[in-house]
Amino acid sequence: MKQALLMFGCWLALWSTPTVAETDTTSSYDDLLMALTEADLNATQPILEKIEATGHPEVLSLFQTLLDGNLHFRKADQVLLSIVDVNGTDQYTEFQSGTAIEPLGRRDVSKIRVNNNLRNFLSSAIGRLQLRSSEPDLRSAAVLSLLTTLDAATADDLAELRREESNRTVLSSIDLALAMYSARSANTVAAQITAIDTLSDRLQPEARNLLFDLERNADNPAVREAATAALKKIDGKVTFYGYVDQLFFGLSLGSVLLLAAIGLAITFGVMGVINMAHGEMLMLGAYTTYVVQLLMPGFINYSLWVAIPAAFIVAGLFGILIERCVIRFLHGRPLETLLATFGISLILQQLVRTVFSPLNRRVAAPDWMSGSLEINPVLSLTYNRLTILIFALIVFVALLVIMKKTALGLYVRAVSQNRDMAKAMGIKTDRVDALTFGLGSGIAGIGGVALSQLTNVGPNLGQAYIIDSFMVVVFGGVGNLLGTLVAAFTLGIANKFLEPVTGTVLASILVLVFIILFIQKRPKGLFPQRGRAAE
Amino acid sequence: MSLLTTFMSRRNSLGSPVLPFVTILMTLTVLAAIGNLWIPADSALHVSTYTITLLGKYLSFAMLALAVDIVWGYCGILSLGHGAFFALGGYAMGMYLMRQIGSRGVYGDPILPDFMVFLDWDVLPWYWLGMDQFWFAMLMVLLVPGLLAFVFGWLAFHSRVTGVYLSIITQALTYALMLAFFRNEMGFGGNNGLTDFKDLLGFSLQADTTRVALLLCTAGLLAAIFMFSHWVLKSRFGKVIEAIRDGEPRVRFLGYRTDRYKVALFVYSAMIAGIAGALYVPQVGIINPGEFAPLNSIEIVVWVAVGGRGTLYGAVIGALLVNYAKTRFTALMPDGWLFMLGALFVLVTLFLPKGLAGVYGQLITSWKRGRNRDEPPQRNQEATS
Amino acid sequence: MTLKPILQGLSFAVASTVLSTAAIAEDPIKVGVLHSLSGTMAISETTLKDTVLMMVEQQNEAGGLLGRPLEAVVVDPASNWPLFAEKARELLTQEEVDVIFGSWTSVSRKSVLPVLEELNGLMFYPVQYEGEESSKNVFYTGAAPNQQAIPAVDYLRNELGVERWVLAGTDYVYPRTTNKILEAYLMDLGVAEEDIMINYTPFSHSDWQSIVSDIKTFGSAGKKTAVVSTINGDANVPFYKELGNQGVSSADIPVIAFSVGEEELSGFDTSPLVGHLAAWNYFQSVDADVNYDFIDMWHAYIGDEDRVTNDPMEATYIGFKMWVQAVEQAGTTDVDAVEQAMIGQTVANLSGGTAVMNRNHHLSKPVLIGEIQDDGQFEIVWQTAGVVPGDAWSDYLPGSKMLLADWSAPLKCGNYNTETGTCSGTVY
Amino acid sequence: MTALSHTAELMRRDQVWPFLQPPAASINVDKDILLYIEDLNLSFDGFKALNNLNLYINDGELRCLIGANGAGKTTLMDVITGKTQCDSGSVFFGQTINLLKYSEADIAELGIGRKFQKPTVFEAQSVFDNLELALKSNKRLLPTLLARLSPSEIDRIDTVLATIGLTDHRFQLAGALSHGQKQWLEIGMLLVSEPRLLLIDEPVAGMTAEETERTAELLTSLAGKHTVVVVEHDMEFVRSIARTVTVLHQGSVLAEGSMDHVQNHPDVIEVYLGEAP
Repeated sequence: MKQALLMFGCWLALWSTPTVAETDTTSSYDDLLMALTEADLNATQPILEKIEATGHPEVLSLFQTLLDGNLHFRKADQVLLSIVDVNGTDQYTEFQSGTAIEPLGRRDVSKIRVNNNLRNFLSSAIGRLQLRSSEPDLRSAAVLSLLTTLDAATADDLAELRREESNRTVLSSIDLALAMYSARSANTVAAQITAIDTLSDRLQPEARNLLFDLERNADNPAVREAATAALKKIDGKVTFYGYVDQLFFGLSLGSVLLLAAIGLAITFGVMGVINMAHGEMLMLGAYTTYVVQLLMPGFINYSLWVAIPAAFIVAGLFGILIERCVIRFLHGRPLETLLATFGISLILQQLVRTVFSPLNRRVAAPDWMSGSLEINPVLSLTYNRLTILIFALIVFVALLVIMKKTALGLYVRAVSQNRDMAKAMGIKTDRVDALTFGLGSGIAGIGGVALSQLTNVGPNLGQAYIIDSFMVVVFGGVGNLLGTLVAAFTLGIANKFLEPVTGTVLASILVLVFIILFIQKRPKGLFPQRGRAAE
Repeated sequence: MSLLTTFMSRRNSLGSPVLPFVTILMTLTVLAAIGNLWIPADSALHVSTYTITLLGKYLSFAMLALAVDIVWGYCGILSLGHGAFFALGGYAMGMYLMRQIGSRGVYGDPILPDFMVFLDWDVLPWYWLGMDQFWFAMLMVLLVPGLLAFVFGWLAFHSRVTGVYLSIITQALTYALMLAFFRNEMGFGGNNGLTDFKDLLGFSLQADTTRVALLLCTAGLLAAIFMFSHWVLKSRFGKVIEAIRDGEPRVRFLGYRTDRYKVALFVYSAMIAGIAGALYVPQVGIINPGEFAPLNSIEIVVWVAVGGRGTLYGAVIGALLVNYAKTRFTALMPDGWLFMLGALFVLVTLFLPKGLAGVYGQLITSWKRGRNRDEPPQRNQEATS
Repeated sequence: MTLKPILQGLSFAVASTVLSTAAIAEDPIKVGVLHSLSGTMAISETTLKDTVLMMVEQQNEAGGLLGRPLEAVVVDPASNWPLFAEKARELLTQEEVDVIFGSWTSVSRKSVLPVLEELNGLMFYPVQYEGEESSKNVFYTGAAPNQQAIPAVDYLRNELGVERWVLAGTDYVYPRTTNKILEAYLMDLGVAEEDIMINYTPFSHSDWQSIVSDIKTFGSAGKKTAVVSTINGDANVPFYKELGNQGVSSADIPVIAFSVGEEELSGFDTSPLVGHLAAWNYFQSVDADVNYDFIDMWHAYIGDEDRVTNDPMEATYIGFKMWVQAVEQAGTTDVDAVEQAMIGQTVANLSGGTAVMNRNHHLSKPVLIGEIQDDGQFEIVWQTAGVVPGDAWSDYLPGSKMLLADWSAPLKCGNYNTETGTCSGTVY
Repeated sequence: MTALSHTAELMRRDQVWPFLQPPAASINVDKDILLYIEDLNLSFDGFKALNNLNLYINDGELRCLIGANGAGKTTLMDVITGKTQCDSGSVFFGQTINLLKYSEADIAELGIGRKFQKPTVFEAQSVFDNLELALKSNKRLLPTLLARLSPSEIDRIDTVLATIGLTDHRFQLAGALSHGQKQWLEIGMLLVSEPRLLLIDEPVAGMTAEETERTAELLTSLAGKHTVVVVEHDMEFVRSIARTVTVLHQGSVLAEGSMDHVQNHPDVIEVYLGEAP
């Protein structure tokens, strides 16, 4: 690492005086590239260091290609190739000349391998190359990558950079780096304590580790005391954010439960069908997402927008089919619907196994759902969880609107409360039944789209959620959408707050026992349906 | 028996299914036993040990189906958690069998089962004490499921939890137990469960004679439980139970404390399930938390539905048939048997709401109607929540 | 009267077996395939069923075995453990197969074991497992803990300088054992207790938020941290997705897995996971002609260029080849003769070396460490110089240190206690 | 059955199940009043189903309760039999037994029988079994399990079967009976249980004129030995049996007295204006 920093220094020097003889570097650069194709993993890093030192304009692109794992060479003549996967087909390009060539067999090319150490080196080298990049994020990341390894020279450089810097994030990163430097190696105790004071506002684990170190090993007791005080301050915040984190985890788990259960709240809750095939509706939704992504390979980022309506339609149609062919003959015999739908769930699982193979299918995450929203160094909310949380709420509200404000919703409620009366009023109960079941299944399909972003897309997907779904609906009170919402989030949060105390398995067991006892206390769930219809 | 027959002759115009059932069951098993032990292997009449173990398994399942039918078919309590009682009975038997291994385990520890040596346990947990005594283990086979059923039933029926709510919390019960038994800290062998059994009461479990004895024992107990259950359900107690199924509030107004009746029946059923589990384990050679899986419990209900709930022989036939179909299908078409099984469930619910026993009952009724025009048709009764 | 259908069914079953044995004239050698095709394990095991069928087909094209054709008998134990025992009995007594290739989970193997020993069957078990077992009737062609876990930890320590360890696993016997072995091993190497975090989760665990966050916290203490994952099957996808989303990159906290192979990775987008590790005895990316031949054969058989190969497939391949050689050497399919012929059998493995069947029924295999790439493949970053012989009994567990398995004459014992000089367990 | 043998029965049970012992129940009717209902209040979601209701039923009388739909008749019966909990007020059976503390089954065992508005017989069981279930007997688990019908019990059932005219249908499933026959069966179930107090909700709905007449005869004959409270809409029927009539309106008593008295009561006329009769 030290060596790398030396290089970094050199490189800064190179940057400021770009007048080195071009021919020299070019030739050695080519030699180094040749050496790269011959080196084994342990010998690669020194070569890369030399390549970085050449300051050749292609270095950044070379490192980037290497980091992405796209750099290969032709076995015959050791010419570097970049092989990039574009929409499922490999495109071969000669790296230096940039000319596209015909694809080669896998026995004719060999990959330039990188391991984690090299990857670390490459990303920090790229960081260094980007310290003066025009992107503030890259600059900030570059500074942060230097936190624990600052020496006097680089610290001076950073101080220099700070003067020219205007972006606040980058400034804050530089301040942190400088504060850590002075806390560690400032000349006076006062300067050290001032720096520690600055650090006490920071939540970066590196700063915390440094303070730990100072608390234990600093020579001066005043410094040790300052470190203890700073740590206490930081720990208080960390604990607080820990709770916030847990709350978010709980909400997120709750949103998953909600998405899994909300379709069931319609088919089971409103129609009274004990729908054991509900899980398979989730599964169909997830598989629809997979198929949609297959059909539009270049547009992964938009695929979910297509998948949501598609999943709704596919699962909904399956639901209507099931209702028309089986469930309508079982009205008023709720426990028998359990058996029939159990059979259907077996059939659907095996169908998927036959059509798509028993293996899990790969569903890609769109870019806007990967990564996380970093609120501070100890609290970051992952985008996919955040998206799913919001999505669950939107689906819930939409369903609530359908049930409360539309004619369909009115009919559904009418039929569920008094079928004969509704029939007498001229409501086509058959159609309403089919549509309701279709709606419930369709919503489950949408839930499946969300689940495809979190878990396996395979034939067993449905079974993993069916029990949880029933628990949520029953806990919330059958026939009550709001109950389902409250139940999902309650169980999610309870689970997540229990988990650190009891461990994962015990937490699930405790939640189940809690549900069992709760049902004793309130045999009709959180929000029992009133009136004779509930009997 | 005489008591039963007098009972029948007076009350049940259709005739009692008890005698034919017991006769057929015992004849078949005895024939199978003879076929296995005394007829030479090259004879066409020889019954292979494979068939014997298979029959033993089917009959244990039949007993389990009987247990579910007693609560569901007769009392309308749809338990989706009967697998839990079955598995608890099985674990009690498994613990006894584990202790019988003694120092013949792979680590040769005279007291601790292999998996405990494996996990560095020093002493036997308290709940394993006494399990080396056969009588004690058998007591536990009855008591553990019975006690769980009592506590659970007392809570649930006392608070008048009914219908789907009850079904779902029974499911929660077995699911929670499954998670618990999967934990290695529980001291029941975790996911691997209990296996590698050697002998039962000193008889090697791998000997054909032991297997046949187990089969006969299972058949005998099934017959005994069948007869006893028949007697119970035809007594006034049974009438109260059926009345609870059809109108629990009304029964309360007649002065019966229905919750106690339901608890008693539930405990009885759980104990039968426990016995079934205890018979199942030595015959298949393993007990593992997978038996607690909620899907297993649903499957039991399906057997009963296929056979016909509300008739004891229907439950038995359903269990035998579905399991036989599973055995055949998994071998005949390994890739497609789930289609067949799924379709079977759907078709039975749609077209045979009273199961196969219902078809039989209808045949009998129409035959009788042909002879006696006065007899009104048997109504299809809804026995659900 | 009421039992009539069952009677009919039984007589049908008997009749059909009689017919099927009588109808075949040339008397094939039967190969039983005991892999779940439905239920939770179907996802992993179906591939192995296809592999065995492919090997049988290939062997038949090459003229069969001992001049007789091979016939595969496939049954579905449906991920149900007692059913494994039942189906094994069916294969051995009804179908009269000469060898079984099957099982994935330890519990299914444990369930089958008594049946195999009772009926003196022969089974090849192709999956990495916790060890602590050696049966006369089973050949273990997957890795024992010393062929995966220990070299993996050595790699992390020596090459990546890892000082803090998270041992995360699914709560069942394989992770428990592996983690116990690793804990003992790390303590021996002087790792402090507070630098080891052990975590168990249930099967199919899907909500990894808290655990990943804990790992992040544990890993932010300034020392290089790595996760040794024995997380099983289904639970891996949500685990890795959560890792990717919470930004745990391989550069910060590398995760090395023992149960994640190409097939598991084919189920999701691996780009956020590039650089995380796995330890196996085979990777599809192995650069060897024999491997390319195998991949081509697989693709031709399955008719799908995108299907991957993985370690248990290689183990099945080696097991099958060895069995064929052993049968040829013994000149019969008789289990006892084949069992003795198996010991010392060598087969070219797919990574360019040679697999040897040892006297404890375990293989000698190379150990490979691979890094996950964005195409779902592994980049091999390290491998042992030679092959490592599999240990049936771990040297790091107090209960099994003194145990030894040796199935060659004169010992012929799967768990011989070197301290007391006795052979416990099943005695033959 | 006499009070003595009743007590003896209780005593015997005490020996077997001391911990399950029911509260010692002897009904004190020294003041000739069997049922005291005082200040009863009950509201469902703001709707006052019972509103400061006060009602006294004399021992051995036949009382008719009339009132429009929603007047609180059925709700009152629900409260008396323990089906519904009231918000406030008291219900005493005799002078000492506070009914509000008992469960449905206990109340039934104390001797309060009820016939529901909608006939609720056990359709899957035979007429005979229905009556057997209702028989006055020890209703604990073990006695029920071991119960054999004694000759006197069979006689009792046969007598009731004759009374309700279902002798020929004794082994028929109750579900196969006509609506009127079900009504009779339910009355029969009340009779075999020999209650002290009979609460009868709309007994003649769905009966022919002839059957109605027989019901009236039956109920009249019951009074004296038993106390009977009848809820009915059929005014002709009420007129034919009633000695005392209580009119309920919006959860409280509007008027009470003989049929003629209440028919001419100004409040009743006001409430029933335009309604028959």
